[in-house]
Amino acid sequence: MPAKTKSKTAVSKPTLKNIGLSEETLMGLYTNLLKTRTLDERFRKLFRQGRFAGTYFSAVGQEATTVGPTYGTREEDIIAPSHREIGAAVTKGIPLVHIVAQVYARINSPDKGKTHPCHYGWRAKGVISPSSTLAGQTIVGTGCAMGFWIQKKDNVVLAFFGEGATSRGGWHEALNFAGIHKLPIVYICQNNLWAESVPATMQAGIKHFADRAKAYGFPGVTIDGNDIVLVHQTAAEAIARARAGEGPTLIECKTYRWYGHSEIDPADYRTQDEIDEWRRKDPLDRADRLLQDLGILTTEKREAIVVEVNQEIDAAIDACEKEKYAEPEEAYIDVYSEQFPVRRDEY
Amino acid sequence: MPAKTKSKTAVSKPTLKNIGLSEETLMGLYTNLLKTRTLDERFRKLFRQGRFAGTYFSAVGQEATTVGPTYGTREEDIIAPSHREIGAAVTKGIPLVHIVAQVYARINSPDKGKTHPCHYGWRAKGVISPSSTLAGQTIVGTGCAMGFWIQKKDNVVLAFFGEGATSRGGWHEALNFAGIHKLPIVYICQNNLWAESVPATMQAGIKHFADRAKAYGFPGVTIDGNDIVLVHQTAAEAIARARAGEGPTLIECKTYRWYGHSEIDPADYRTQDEIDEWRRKDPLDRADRLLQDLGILTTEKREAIVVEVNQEIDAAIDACEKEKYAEPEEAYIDVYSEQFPVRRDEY
Amino acid sequence: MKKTTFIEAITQAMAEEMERDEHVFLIGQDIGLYGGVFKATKGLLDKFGPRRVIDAPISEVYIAGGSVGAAMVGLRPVAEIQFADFITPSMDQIIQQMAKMRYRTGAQWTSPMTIRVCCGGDVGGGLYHSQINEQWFFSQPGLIVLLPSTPYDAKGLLKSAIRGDDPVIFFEHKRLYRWIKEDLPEEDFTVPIGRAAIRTEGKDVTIVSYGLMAHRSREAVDQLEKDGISCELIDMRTILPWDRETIFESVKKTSRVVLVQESSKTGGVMAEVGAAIAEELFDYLDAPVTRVCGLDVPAIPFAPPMEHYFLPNAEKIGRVVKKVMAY
Amino acid sequence: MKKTTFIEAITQAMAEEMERDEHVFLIGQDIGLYGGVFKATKGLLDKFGPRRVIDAPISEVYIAGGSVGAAMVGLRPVAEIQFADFITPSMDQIIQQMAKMRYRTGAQWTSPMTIRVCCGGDVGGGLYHSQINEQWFFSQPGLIVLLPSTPYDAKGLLKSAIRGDDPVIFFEHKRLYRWIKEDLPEEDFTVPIGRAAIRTEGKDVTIVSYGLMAHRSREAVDQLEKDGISCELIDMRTILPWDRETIFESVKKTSRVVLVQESSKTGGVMAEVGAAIAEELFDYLDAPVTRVCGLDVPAIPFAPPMEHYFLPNAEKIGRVVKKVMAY
Ligand SMILES: Cc1ncc(C[n+]2csc(CCOP(=O)(O)OP(=O)(O)O)c2C)c(N)n1
Ligand SMILES: Cc1ncc(C[n+]2csc(CCOP(=O)(O)OP(=O)(O)O)c2C)c(N)n1
Ligand SMILES: [Mg+2]
Ligand SMILES: [Mg+2]
Repeated sequence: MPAKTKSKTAVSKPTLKNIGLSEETLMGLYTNLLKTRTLDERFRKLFRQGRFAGTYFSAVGQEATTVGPTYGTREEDIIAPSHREIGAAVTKGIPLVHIVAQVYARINSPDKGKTHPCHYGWRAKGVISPSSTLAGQTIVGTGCAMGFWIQKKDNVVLAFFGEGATSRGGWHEALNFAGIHKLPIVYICQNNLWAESVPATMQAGIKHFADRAKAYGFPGVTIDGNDIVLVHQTAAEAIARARAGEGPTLIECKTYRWYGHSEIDPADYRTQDEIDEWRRKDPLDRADRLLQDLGILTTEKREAIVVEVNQEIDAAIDACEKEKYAEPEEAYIDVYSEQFPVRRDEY
Repeated sequence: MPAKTKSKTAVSKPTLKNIGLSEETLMGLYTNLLKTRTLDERFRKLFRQGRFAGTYFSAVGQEATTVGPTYGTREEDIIAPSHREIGAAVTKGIPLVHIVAQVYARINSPDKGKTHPCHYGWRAKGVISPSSTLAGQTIVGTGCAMGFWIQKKDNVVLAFFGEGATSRGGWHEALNFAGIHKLPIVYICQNNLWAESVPATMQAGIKHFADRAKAYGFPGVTIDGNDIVLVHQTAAEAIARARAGEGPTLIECKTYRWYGHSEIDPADYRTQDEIDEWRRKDPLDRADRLLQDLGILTTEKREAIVVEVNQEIDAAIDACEKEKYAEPEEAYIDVYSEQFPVRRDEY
Repeated sequence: MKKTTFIEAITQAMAEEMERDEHVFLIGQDIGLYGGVFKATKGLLDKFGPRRVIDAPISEVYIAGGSVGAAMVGLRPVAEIQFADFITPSMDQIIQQMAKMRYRTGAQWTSPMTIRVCCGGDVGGGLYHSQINEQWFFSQPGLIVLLPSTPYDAKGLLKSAIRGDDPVIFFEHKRLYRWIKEDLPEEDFTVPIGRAAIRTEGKDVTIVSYGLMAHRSREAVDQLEKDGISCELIDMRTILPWDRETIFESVKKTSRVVLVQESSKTGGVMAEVGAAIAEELFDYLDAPVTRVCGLDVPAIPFAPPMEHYFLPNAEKIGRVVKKVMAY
Repeated sequence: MKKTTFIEAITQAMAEEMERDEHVFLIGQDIGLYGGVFKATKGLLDKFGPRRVIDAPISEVYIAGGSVGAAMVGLRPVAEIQFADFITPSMDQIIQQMAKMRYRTGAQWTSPMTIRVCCGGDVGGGLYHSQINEQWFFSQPGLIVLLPSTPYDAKGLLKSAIRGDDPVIFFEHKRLYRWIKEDLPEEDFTVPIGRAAIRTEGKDVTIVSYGLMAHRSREAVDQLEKDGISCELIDMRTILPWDRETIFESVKKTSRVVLVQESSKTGGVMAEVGAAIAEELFDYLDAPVTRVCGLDVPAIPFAPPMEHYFLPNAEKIGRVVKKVMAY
């Protein structure tokens, strides 16, 4: 069984000192959690109102697993996300208007509306625009880490994926390669117990997905993914190790998505008990209580943040609602570099 | 580190009783080892003489890893080989003439000359004809085991591969699936330290490839692959477990190929010291000495076996040397079942 | 009598074949507990149990390759790849094992199995939920490739696929799942593999198509009829081996042909059909063999105006047919 | 001056580009310590060290996909797939990541990289060491696909590939590695992507080909000349985007065209070339566009008589050209 890092927030009387994080960091983590949650719930609502097309993958309930590792990374560090990493997109600092535009598939989206919602990417902040193929960014992200290793840069890659994606062959090939060369990458598995309708118990014959790391010769650790402090600190240690050339870490964050796989999934394969249990473990609520206990969050302060976050989100949504879709001919753009003009068929 | 099964042949005074195998079994193992070795060395010679086309993958030095597990399996059990499993082909009982015909690509070969040498397969004995794609038969073999599991048959599959093949994504997907459903299969990794020119240390960040099993929730064990008794007994236990529905085992056999990756490889990436060291660990020689110590093999008996084996091999080679290649039009045969005749283009 | 949807036809085919032959089993992601993301396997886990309706992990390589193995020991796998976009990881097993098993083993070992692949655009799926990729399988002798456009054909062809001794890639266009309905016979039936269907007889021009495009072509044909152009519409149904006879007979009669394909033009199935017609019916043609296809861009974009622009439709087909008629 | 072999030209291109640009690196199986199974990378590990010449594990998925990642952070990967037969596992990364990166990210991220793929038959390689599979990549817009037939083109095109900003599949026909030699310029040169080469000018018939078949066609052309038939031989060199202009100009001149391809006929590259000619040059053609291709069987069989039977050669090409001339 993999080592379990003990939560520093579990101590009876938490203080900033025994937690080992600054007030700024804790407030930063909290604010990003809150912003992610608020935006995510807004997207769900907007989708149900038919404000955007396609589908929507909510990450509500598991935001700590993406906000925690991403917070504090450097601008040059790379985020290699899958489909449920709105928290990483927000925390790495993709402007909200780009995030909303991506979901709305408007012309002002970084991808100009080409891929479907939740594929947030923004080169300026080092966030890879994802493909849908699960573990795709684990492989490509490992390649980014290989690039840093080749150039002896001390940038780090954070690769995110669900426990389901760990069954993919390409995932194995990537982690195996990273293990051989001690690449600067941290693998973050969000084990939310389900891959669409398939329970984690039918995804692998192991209990802890962190055990997969034993096949590659680097550490794997299973932690409570709803404890933002623990997630942040575990990831920060792994990032420091990676940056120092000591190789990858696989961090399995046990967590849960509150809603369906996507907004069109009734998720009736789960029991209400299971859902209720995990709702009680709400990472945002937990962070909120911790910060209150520490005396760095008051009702007034929270209200101010809520107002500010909502204003920012409203502004972003307003801006995108006003935007148009790209012209149809945009379909012919960005096939090749300018060197190779694309032949257009006229029908 | 994986458990290391202790060799029962290492005891100071071996007896049949403390080894736990019958004289018949020991003689059977020995005879198959010898036959495999003799045939393999003959093939090498014939290749250098230009008697057959393509290339040849010698398994000399690592025969115990294929003969040991295969000996004693049932006719209905499946062998899923890669390219270095001449020992499994011989031991499972593919008629030598078919083995030679396959290497010679003659019309009397089971594959009628379609694939290249060393792809031994024979349905009547449950040996899958391999493709060249490494780990290919690991995947397909796992599918055979799935078939047995679906039908609740107590047949078992032995899947063979080199340590290099364990880096393939499909290999991971197969073992992961086998772990979930406790399929009746035994995975046998012949870690001969090299994958073509790439050393095992550059194939994975782990020392023991048996550790890969930890990612799948079934036992992995690293053993001395040149100890035929140990290999046979370890495999037999794993086969019994698999047959009883207790799931897969990954057995890593440490071994060595004496010659090049194929006969056209000078293998100059290895040191002479390494080669010498492993030649001293010759599995055939070791078996020979053990059987002499046990008093069940005498010089006369060995000579008789050698003569018989050589006669059988001579006869098979003679038969194939006389055979023709299939007619060119054979290229159009076995594309589809009879239901779909193939269109032939005339040029 | 309640009309049967395309997807219900698929479900029926599987249920009936599983009933008929205990060697038939299903494997795929979310097909058991969930009944499939499009509900194609709804109810089958309850009926046939977890060894015949297997919920697979995210392992497209194994889903394809493991099925090959099961087929080799006598089973009749029906594997599901959730979206054609995710069949790329299965390519190795499909091309190197499934398609070549009979050939490379001298027919000792065979791979009688079916891979069902949900495919196609016009559903707002974007780059990664709209692909078909049928041309890769079309260029691999040893495979059978099917892409039906009606519930009747879907059911009948899927049954033929399951019963047959060859490896089959069975494409199901998701746009048709709930859109197309028809009455199906109560009794057991199959549709023969390798035969195209003539959907409308006509004398001026032959339109060849399959899948969703068979419907878009039909819409064009109806409109063109009003404009006085009589089209013979052929629905290929089987992509490989394709029905040269039916198509050639029609072209010999009409002397004009328009080929309609949803996937990108370059290197698509209709390139072969077009080249073969040009090669073998040179003297019959009164106008160039002409294609209407998806755009030559990396995949179908997501935003609705771009998706619409990518896809052939009745207007585009109509315009091209008129151009060919005017030639 | 010592003539340069095809494979030496490849080695030179890599060495020179690595010298020129420190972002260029190599990854592949057996390319380092061993210098490549065909010795294409001989000496490069010593020269550039283990971070620029990376011996990869047996991981074709990662070799392709990891290279995409490295390209995204500014490097210029040159990945090697040891045999085209083993590129099937890479399909997912090539099709879904490498080919679509620019498109799906609004050109924020790109994948300037080259995958070198050793391919082709006529070397006694059998089913699993003779494949090309170029048609899969040919049908994927966003990719550049190259398949040179001479040392000059190999070197010049590989350099263009490495320097360019687009993802390239660079096929190297192993039959040509040591067979074809020529003098190469001392100074740096590139060959432009997207332009075919006219190998012999002629007036009676156009032969279009690439790779090994360009040489087989040349042999046919030489023989046909003796028989009084003047052939214009075009070597495509770039498969995607293919050079319509050069081919079309030639066909307009000769009015007859024979297309020669090593891979199986159905769904191959020449289906597209043939269909496009039939579509756009209808009025110029005096005879049907005709193909000479590999057989429609699962792969090239091993035994020499079958392999020989599978492959197009000068005699087959000659016979077909004469048929086309007699039309
Ligand atoms: C290769 C591939 N196969 C299947 C899918 C369809 N699919 C999308 S998400 C998903 C489940 C993923 O589960 P997990 O990796 O645990 O992530 P989660 O959704 O739980 O965050 C599936 C099957 C896909 N996108 N890619
Ligand atoms: C997918 C794939 N990639 C590459 C090759 C080329 N190749 C053939 S054998 C080999 C090395 C295999 O090493 P290992 O698995 O350790 O088996 P060994 O040869 O040592 O018995 C390679 C790279 C192949 N056959 N298949
Ligand atoms: Mg999950
Ligand atoms: Mg090895």
